[in-house]
Amino acid sequence: MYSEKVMEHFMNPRNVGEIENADGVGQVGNPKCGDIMKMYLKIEDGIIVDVKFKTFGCGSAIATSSMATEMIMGKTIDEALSLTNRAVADALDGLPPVKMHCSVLAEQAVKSAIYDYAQKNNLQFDGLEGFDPNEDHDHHHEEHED
Amino acid sequence: MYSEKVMEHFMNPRNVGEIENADGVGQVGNPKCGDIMKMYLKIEDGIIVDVKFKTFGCGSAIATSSMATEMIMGKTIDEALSLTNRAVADALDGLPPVKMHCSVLAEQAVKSAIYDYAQKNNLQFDGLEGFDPNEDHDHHHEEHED
Amino acid sequence: MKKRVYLDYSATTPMKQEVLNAMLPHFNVQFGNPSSIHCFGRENKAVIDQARQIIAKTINASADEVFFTGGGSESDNWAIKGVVSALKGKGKHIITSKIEHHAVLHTCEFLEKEGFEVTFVDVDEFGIVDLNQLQRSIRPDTILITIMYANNEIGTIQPIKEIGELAKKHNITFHVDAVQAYGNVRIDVQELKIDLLSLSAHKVYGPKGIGLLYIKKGTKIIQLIHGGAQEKRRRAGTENVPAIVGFGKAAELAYQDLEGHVKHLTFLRDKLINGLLEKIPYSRLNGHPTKRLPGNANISIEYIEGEALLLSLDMVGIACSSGSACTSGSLDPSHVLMAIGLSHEVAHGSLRFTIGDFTSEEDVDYVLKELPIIVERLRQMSPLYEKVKGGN
Amino acid sequence: MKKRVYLDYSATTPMKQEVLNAMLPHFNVQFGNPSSIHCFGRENKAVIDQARQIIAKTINASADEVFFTGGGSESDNWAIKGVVSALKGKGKHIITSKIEHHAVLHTCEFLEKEGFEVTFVDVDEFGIVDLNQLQRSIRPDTILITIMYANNEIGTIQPIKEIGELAKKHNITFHVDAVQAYGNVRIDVQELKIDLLSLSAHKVYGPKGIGLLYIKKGTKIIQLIHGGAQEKRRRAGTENVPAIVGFGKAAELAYQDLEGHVKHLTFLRDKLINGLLEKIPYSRLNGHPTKRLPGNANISIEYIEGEALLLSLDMVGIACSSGSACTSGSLDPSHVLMAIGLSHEVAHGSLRFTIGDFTSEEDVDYVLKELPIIVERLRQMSPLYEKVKGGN
Ligand SMILES: Cc1ncc(COP(=O)(O)O)c(C=O)c1O
Ligand SMILES: Cc1ncc(COP(=O)(O)O)c(C=O)c1O
Repeated sequence: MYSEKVMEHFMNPRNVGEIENADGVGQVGNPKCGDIMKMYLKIEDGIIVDVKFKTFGCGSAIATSSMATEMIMGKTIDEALSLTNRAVADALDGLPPVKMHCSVLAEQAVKSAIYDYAQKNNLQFDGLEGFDPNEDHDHHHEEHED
Repeated sequence: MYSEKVMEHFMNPRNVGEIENADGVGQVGNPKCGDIMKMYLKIEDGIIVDVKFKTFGCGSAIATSSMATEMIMGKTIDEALSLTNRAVADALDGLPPVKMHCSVLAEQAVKSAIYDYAQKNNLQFDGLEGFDPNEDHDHHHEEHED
Repeated sequence: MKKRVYLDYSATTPMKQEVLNAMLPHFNVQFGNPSSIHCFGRENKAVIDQARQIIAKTINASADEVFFTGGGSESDNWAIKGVVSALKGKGKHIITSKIEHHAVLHTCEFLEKEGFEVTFVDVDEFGIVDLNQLQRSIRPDTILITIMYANNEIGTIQPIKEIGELAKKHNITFHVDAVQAYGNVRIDVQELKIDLLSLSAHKVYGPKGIGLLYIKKGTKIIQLIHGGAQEKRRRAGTENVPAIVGFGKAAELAYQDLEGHVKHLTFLRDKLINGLLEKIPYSRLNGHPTKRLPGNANISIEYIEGEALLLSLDMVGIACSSGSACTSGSLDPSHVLMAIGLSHEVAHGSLRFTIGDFTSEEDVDYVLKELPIIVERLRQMSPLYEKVKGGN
Repeated sequence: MKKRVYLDYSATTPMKQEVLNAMLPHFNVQFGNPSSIHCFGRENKAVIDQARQIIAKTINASADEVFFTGGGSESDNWAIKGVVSALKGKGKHIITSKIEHHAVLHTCEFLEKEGFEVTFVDVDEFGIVDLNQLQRSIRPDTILITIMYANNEIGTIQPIKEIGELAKKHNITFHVDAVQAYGNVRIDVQELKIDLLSLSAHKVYGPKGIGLLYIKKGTKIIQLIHGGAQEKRRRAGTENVPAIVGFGKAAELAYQDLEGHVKHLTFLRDKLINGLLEKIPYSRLNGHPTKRLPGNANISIEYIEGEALLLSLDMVGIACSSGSACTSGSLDPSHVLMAIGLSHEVAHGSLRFTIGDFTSEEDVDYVLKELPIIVERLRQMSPLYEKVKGGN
């Protein structure tokens, strides 16, 4: 059901871990739905110089977290904010429809960590406009039984 | 579904045919139901000295006709009148439940031929009491579909 | 061993060796539940999707419009009950014909008891549905038309395209029982404007206990079997992997040389029909002379009862049926033969021979040799025959 | 070839060789339709009657009380819909439990939409139905109680005898889904006062696509599949001869040494449960410690999500499931695990290993070796785990 790329990132996830005294930390998802992503950023001169994640979730949650960290590493904050869930999913050669919410979660995790950084440093970013870290990113599970 | 005895009588029926100038002739059943039995008797001194039948019908209709003729051949009229459908069925090692009506028909065919003989000769037999040759011997088919 | 000649292909068919070979690994090696995530499951998910695609293609449907069931009867029940349940707010009238298979007929009769109204349209002497009557019986509250593609007893093929257009024009859901037609006729659900189509694998050299319902996208229908999420949540139950694989292979084989199959069967059928009518006096063909299934030869033999014929044929190793297989245990004359206007006694004396891919010309010759002897023997016993021949 | 360890016997089982051998002749040699009168038909009629007798005996029923269906889901749907349709004049209340299989649960939910009222009785922390609540929920218009014999996810065995007596006392029809219990428990429908019992062959080393409904003589029930006269006119459709024969053989094998089977499974199950609980911190057993199916080991592993566990196990060749097979494609935590009181996150992190006749001690040892490594790896990635271990 998963692409080889997803399985590869699931089995060998990049950037797992935490960053002590991170410049920005964001957590999204909730255990009720079975996915929580926590992302840590180290930011220097507007550049993401390090990123780590921890994820509680299914195979695609782990793979999208891993892929998202790879895609924003070394990027500017504005570049990172422009990362879409579609781009993460595409980079993984696609996700099954019922798992697309994992890529949404990954996008939100990145934004959430940058939001934390912005708050702490009193900064404003265009890419954060309308972003509410407390919004329930809860996806409605596609009901598999009827 | 049929006993060997039924199949044997079906394949090699005894006493098939007609008797010219028979002393009694009876016909029962109707083509709607798929069974007609016609029975011919030759009677001398109250004894059935010859009997023949013709049957349009299923395997068990032919087998019960055949068996019934064997069972009354050489018998007195009273003996013949005491022949029951059960006795015919038992002599054939039984019939499937849906086919029991064939044995009823055989019993009625015998009675009907004797009735004809009685009418022609103005005779009365205890065994014919209550017997109505014009009664519809139509069995209600066990409905096989619902 | 005793000679055995099987001429009852409309009752059921032997599985082709290729079908069995395709199924075998799925019984105890590649046996996983396709709903499982692990590899035992995933490998079978791919396999059933492949079978689904093969079958969908043979009827010009897309794979997500075909749903596996436990057989043709389940498909018919699901289609009919499912549609009328879904549309009961819209109307309560159903149109069908007098010669449908019992899976359709008895379902409709059941629905009558539940408050629906059913029109059973007549057929002509060849078994073709009366299109004028059908058209006239359409009402504003008609929610379903269900007509079989080809009849299982007399083999008559219906004008499905005309009926499909009529249904379309009046915006009525159209169900077709194609259990007997499949593998013998080219079926295009789009061209024929069919909304629902029932199939059964065991009539086309596939396994028993597996059927299919084609449901055109957008068709309103309620489930018959609720439960797990199988078949896109529309038909619950662990997928019958080996049977689905077998059905796929049977479908592939059936449509890979349809013309050759039809030609082979038609030749033997016509030889059998013509031979019997010629050799047996007081016999007639039932059904349409040309608009009929390539393997179906249904003849009435007057003055004899069908079961006696069947048993006698069985004694010489010939297997056929009188009426449809499921009613051959019944004593009532076939509803199909009555609908085409046969009298009770003639209906009782009818035989259905159905020819299939494994039938040889020798088999047909054997019947042509044996049946006239049997007929003569039974007629000599028949009180109805004596009148005709003047009592000889 | 990669090592493959199948521990998902509750999802489906491989067929036993004896079962396949019994079925094989019926695909293309002895393939006739049992409803046919000719010898191809008759020889198969005898064969299915024999299978019917074997299976009837294993549940202490008589052969004319068992009806073949297309699987466990159909049996459940037939039992429930059929009884409430037959008794709808008498009442509209149904009692079931919160942990039934979806074939029962979704059928009941469907019936709620149709105007019936359903009480879903709670279970305790071990998954045992609350008998007091069940008793209190009985109403004058209760027409059906449907409770499963053993749960497919956590393996808990219910007090069926007590429920049967309660149903009897109040004159309520009692249906039992014994799909998982069959072949693992001795079932006596008379002693347990069961009116209807659902079985499915593919859970006991028989073929997929064949099930059975026991209907106690005199039980009022309407047909689910109308049509031909098969199954004493109660379930239409050409009989699935090979599958019926296979079911018969599987039933015979299952009950020929039930004690040996139970002993083998229980030993391996306990070794697996004890080993996992010992080696994996923050893990717990779900279901009842002793009143459980001999092959079922369901454990929750905190701080990890089940699918990630499943995939990781699959990568080392171990096949198991999280929740029931038909819901393993679902994202929602299992309704059974929620009903026994697990929190969402713990429910998400649960695994079901089910052991069968072909499982070896080596297979269990392999899981005991691999799973702790996987758990540790995934926990290192989990943001929930860091809190527990103080962020190491
Ligand atoms: C308890 C229970 N009931 C019913 C079913 C449905 O059986 P089937 O898949 O044969 O339809 C299953 C298995 O899927 C089950 O475990
Ligand atoms: C026209 C037709 N419809 C439906 C059926 C039922 O199919 P099945 O026996 O697979 O349930 C049959 C055959 O029995 C048939 O000939």
